Amino acid sequence: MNFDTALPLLVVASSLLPGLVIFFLREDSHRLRTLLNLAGAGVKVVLVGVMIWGVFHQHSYQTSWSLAPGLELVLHADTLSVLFVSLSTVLWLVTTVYAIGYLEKSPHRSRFFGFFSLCVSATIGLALAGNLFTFVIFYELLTLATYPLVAHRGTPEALRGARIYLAYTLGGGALLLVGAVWLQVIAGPTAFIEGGVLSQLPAEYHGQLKVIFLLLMIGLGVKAALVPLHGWLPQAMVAPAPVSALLHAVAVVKAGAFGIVRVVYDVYGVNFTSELGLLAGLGIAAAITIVYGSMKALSQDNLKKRLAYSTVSQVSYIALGTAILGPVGTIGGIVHLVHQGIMKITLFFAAGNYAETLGIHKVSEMNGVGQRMPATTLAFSIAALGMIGIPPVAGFISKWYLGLGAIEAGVAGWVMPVLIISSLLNAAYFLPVLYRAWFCQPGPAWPAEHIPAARYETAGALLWPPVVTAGLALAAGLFAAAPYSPLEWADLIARREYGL
Amino acid sequence: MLTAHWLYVMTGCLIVALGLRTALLHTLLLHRLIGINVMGAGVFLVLITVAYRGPGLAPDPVPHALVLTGIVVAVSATALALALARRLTAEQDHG
Amino acid sequence: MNSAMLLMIWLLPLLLATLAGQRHARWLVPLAALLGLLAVAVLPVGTTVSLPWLLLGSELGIDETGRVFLGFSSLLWLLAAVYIAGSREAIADSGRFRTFFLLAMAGNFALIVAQDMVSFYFGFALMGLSAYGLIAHTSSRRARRAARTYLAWTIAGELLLFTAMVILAASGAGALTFDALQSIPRSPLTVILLIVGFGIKLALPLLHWWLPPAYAVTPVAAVALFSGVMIKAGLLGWLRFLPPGDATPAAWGTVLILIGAATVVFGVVAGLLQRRPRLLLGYSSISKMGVLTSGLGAALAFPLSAPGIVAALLVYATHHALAKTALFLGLGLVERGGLRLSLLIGLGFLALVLAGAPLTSGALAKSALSDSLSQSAPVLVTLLAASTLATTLLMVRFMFLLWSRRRRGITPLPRVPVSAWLCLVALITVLPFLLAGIDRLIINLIPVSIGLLLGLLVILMGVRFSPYLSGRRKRARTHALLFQIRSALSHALRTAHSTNELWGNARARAIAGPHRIPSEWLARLQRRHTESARQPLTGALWLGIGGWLLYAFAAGT
Amino acid sequence: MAETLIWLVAVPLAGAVAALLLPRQSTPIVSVTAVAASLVAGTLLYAVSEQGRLSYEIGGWSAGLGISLRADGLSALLLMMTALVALATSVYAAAYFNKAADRARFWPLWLLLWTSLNALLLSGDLFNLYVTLELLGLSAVALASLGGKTAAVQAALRYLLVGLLGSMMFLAGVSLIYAGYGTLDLSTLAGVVAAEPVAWTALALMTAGLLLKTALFPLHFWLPPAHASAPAPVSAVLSALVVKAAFYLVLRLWLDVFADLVTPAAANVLGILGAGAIIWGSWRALRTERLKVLAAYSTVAQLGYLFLFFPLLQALPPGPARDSAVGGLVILALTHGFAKAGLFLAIGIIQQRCGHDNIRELDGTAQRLPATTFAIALGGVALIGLPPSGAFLGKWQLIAASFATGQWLWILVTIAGSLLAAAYVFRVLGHAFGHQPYPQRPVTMAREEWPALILTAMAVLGLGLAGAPVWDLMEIGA
Repeated sequence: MNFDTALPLLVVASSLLPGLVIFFLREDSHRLRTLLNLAGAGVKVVLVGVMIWGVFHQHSYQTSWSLAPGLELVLHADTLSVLFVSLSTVLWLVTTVYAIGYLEKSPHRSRFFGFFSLCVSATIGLALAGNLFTFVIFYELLTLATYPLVAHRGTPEALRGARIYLAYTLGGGALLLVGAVWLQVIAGPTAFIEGGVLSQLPAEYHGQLKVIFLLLMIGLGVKAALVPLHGWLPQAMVAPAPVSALLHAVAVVKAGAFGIVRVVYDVYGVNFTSELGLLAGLGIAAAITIVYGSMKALSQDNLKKRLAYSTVSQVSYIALGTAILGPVGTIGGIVHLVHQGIMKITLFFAAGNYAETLGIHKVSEMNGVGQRMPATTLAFSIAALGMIGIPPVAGFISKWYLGLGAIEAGVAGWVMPVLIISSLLNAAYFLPVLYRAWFCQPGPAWPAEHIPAARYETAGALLWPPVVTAGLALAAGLFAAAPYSPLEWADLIARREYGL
Repeated sequence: MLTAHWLYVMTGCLIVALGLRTALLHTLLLHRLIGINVMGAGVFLVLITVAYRGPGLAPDPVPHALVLTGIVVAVSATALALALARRLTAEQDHG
Repeated sequence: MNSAMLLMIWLLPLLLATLAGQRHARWLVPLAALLGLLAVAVLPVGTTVSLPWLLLGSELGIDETGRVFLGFSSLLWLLAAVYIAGSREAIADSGRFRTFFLLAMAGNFALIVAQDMVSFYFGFALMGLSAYGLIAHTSSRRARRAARTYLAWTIAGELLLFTAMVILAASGAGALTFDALQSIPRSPLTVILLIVGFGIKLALPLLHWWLPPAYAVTPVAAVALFSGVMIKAGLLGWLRFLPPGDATPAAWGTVLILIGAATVVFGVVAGLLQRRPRLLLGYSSISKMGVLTSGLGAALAFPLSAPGIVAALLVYATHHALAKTALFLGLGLVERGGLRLSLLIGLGFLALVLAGAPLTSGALAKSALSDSLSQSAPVLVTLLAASTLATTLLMVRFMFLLWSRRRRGITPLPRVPVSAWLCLVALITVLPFLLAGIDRLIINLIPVSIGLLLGLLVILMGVRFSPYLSGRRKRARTHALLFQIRSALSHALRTAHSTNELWGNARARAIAGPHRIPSEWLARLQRRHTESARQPLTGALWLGIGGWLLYAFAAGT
Repeated sequence: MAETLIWLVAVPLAGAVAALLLPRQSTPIVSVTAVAASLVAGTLLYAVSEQGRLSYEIGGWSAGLGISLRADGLSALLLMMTALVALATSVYAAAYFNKAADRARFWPLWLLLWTSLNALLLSGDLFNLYVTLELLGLSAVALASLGGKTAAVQAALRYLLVGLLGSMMFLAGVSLIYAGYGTLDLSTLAGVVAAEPVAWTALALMTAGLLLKTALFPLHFWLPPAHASAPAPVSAVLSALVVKAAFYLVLRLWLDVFADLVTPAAANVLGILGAGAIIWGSWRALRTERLKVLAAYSTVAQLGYLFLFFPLLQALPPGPARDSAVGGLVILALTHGFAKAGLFLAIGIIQQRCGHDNIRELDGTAQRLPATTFAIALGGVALIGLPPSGAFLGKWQLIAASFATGQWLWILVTIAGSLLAAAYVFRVLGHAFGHQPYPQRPVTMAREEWPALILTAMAVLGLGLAGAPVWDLMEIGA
């Protein structure tokens, strides 16, 4: 077992092992726990760095392990997986810091951080999954690892949210499982191969393949929060802010979107998918979700709920990009996988800071918060503008490529309007927040000021993560054309997918 | 000859059926226990019949061994059942 | 070196914006504009730098157009910044205002030096959105509403522009630089999107609803920049995206000419009906933008004479930028310290300049433009003359409003703003003589003098006959209808923009009972009405005479 | 190597006798015995995987009157599971029964049970199977009655009667076989049985008896009370091993000995009963108020999955697909064995800690016992069949086989059952959150919590991630 075969495993283990150890730590040994968390995250960053370099230079890293005849657990690093892995890794590091700051006093930290690490390990494994079977395994693991995080607070609402989350995701997981098994019965072990493998199947299978595709899409759509499978997402926002960040930006929702990309590109093959006439359906579902999510977001006064619905809308850009045939649209969808993550995690960090520092949970309570917490609010503003698609923040790049791809694919007729409308709606539900934060006069007192304004506006561990991620969002847009930027990487992926 | 052979077998089966009926339909513990034992008896009868190889020939030892073992098992099981029943009644008398 | 400078022109304000929050950072702001001015002096035309790693691969550079724009923009930003910094007002000490001011400046410079679509869009958006901060600054109820209106329009414009850019890029096989796109044919849809998108920035009629409320509430120095500098971004956008030549079908030139003509008329009409000097100046800007629009239209319609026309347009734009900014800054001084004689004289002079009186930059601008148009589109020369007359009328009306609405008593003025203003006035005075000989400056005598005569005539009539006509009290019913329509329209738009607010507290309303919604709306409608429907009978009088004369004039030539 | 077979029976038996004679030293005796027996089982597994089937004639007597032991992949696997579960449970029980008297009463029966289990899994002819089945039943009943309460005794008694009834029917079947074919040796029998009335009736009788013992729906009525009222270690073994033993016999008879007789209709009957068991058992588990009853009903449901395989295996032609399916069946059984044992142990801890096992009142308890709760969670994962548990692999094979044979119904049942399982598992886990006071260290009662954790972890991680050998072993013998 040399380095090349070990690396994917190591990348997963670098968060898994600390997690397992953390479970058995004494509750009060919080220095050791922090050390483990950060060490794991740091090591992972290094390993992923190596992986990026290797994959960029056509290096192949693969770990495989047989679980049963015909059922191989394969961890494989290709361009797409590396993109997702690096996103999760970086954001996990930031989120860990944030979580440490956020849950300083609260009980059950060992449990929390244990599952926190498991959650990320599952995400990484899912990203590195080399075949559908492995993907399903980690997909379900992710559900399991996230449930305790959502339920962490233990309040009735939290438990309710967690139950709903579980009902949706397990249901989806079951359908995904059925679809995956069926596919394997028809086509044998389905490894993820750029360009897909199913187009060779004889035509009499096409009917079944369509049904399977539907099953898979529903199964993945639940996590990707495609309407009408999105019901769990707004409920799950009762979770602590770091968890919401994880759910919305790093792990769960992303896993769904990533799965959709995987299935379309590396199982069915995008051309074959459109031959089967399945792309259009996906595109329409995505379009509906985009508009619907934004509409719902408009009417939310609860900040996190507003953000949750905005996630519903934003994540479907990825599906939309997938549904646009042609490399440019692909770039748009895949790069948004990263961009949405960075921007949305910033928003949730900021929301968490408001709640944790001043007890602000509603948009209507945010008057003048920009004067009290300038840095946080600045980060929030950058991310929000990015969501709207204002250059030079990352969101603009995604929308640009989606639009360009739509025109190339000749579907601009309905894609451009969707982009325009959703951008308008994004502006309509984000800008009032910014106005309140910057221009309104603060009320006599904040709802509940937990952390007094000292050297920083709030605890350092809470302040830096959003600032950093906002910087990343800015950089991702500003230096989009620079080498190793998400855009360049997405471009590489697209070229390999389409064999250009 | 053969008829007698089958007669025994049939009788055995009949007894089994009777025992089964008692075991299933009666509610009283003792009845059911007896029923089961009767079933056992029927089965043993069949086995012994099977052991018969014809006039003048020594019977097949295997079924006999089976029957003996079976009887032992049945007896011990019955004993355990009765013991439990006694304990139960004792407790019910207490409470 | 040069490339570094091209970057720093807009990076410097951006970087300083991060420091602007500090106390006592007020003098940073003028500093930020200096580099732009320097660049105009030292950077040779044609300097370009391509930054493949920036955005989607950026290209910055300075061409003739850019240089002119950069020239007057940086100068005016500088003066306005000094004006603010020196005025001991709240805004000078507000870090937030300084930040947005610098951001807008950065955006403006960036869009000028941008040689590719995305960078231009970046600057355009940055400027547009930061301007929001300047409008909303006082965060009074009216400021808030005005800012929201402005923002809604701006974002709509940017989205249209975005769509146009995407289409362009797609048809240009992903090319982004203006050079590469020079010869890509523009589809009708693209052209429409561009016209409307930039038309919003230029406040063409029906796209202008954001302008009056914004001008009414924004600190005057910022308004000066809106009306003098930022509004020109629309023109630059057209010049960049709709280059004269075979790329844009000539038919669109005609369309633009017509739009421009309509804009001129609209600007004058609406301007004459204003009762507040600020708004009057604002509408006059609109009418001037009409002139520029028609000019550009001519350039598109007659590609052969395009270069000359464009050059003339640049002169005209510069003239208007300087004059209009100066007017606003002067107006600001009046608002601040009352109407003293010196200001009256200065503003009168500036009014004449804007009207295009002989020996002023106005005359120069007009002559340049009409010369360039004389062969290709003589009809526009007529329009130009008409606009001169109309502007004269507007300016007389402006002076009259200043006079009639003056406050009793005079308060001392801070020195710095005054000197900044004087510098500008001086510059405007000498500029034409630097640029051209006397002979080219002796024109427009007739229209301007006619305008002046008429203006004085009406003033006399007004004062003579009844105090009611003087525009102090009483509003005329004759135009109530027109303004009710307008107010209804604008109200509709505003409600459209504030939908999310409505939805936001939909729950509260549901609790409070549905009956509250209509009542609220009625209240809003009422407010709008009373606010925007103040216009004096005198205005109507002006309008009648002016229209009649315009007709006569046009028929005469 | 073949001697290991006899040791596997002899060691626990000797231990049982010793523990009976020297009640004082019973605990150390048992610990030695348990370790030894486990080692032997390990050796056997290794031997089988190395050398294939093993068989041993006790005292050199040939089949017939003699007793012959044999082991193939399947029995070796089940023996290994028995050993591990029994070992862990012994450690647990030593702490669970805190009175020496209880322990002295418990150990001999316990080792006897273990002995009879091993013997049953090793014996290769029908009559020995009958005897061992009886022994197993009797020792199980005796253990179940140790609960002491009236309810426990009643349940035990009913259990006993049912068991007797079942074994009588089995015996009847056996006698018919002997009447028909004159042999009881399974391998010989497999050669001679033909599809004729004697064989059918015999198979029917034996199967009926076994289904009664393995509590297949709707013959499960006796199981929940018996398993729920027994002491925790006992319920663990009852649910994990004893019912499995009966199922093992069904498997042997249907897949090996009488394979040719089995008709699709017959297989479907088992399948439908299994489906019923899944739905009904899960539903009852969802509705019940008590943790132990929940676990017992989930046993009913989990056995249902095993029976779903019969129609599939019947329809699948011999070949890799069928082999994978068989492996799936076995790994499902093994996973359930480990998981359910661990689950019952964990429940036992909770019951001891707070004196009840009402699901509603679990709040706080769960916080006080993190490790136990975690064990329950792991067990739950295995019951639902989520990855990476072995059950996941099993269900994958189950669904795959259903697709391959076009028997869609079983897919629906499987999915529905899994979702129901998720519902009742997380209904319990939901109580683990909330902010009641929590201990500093996660593991508070090491000797009871570790066995539970290890067993459930075995089910989830061991079998899930290292389950591939199961398929290889199933190639051996069978």
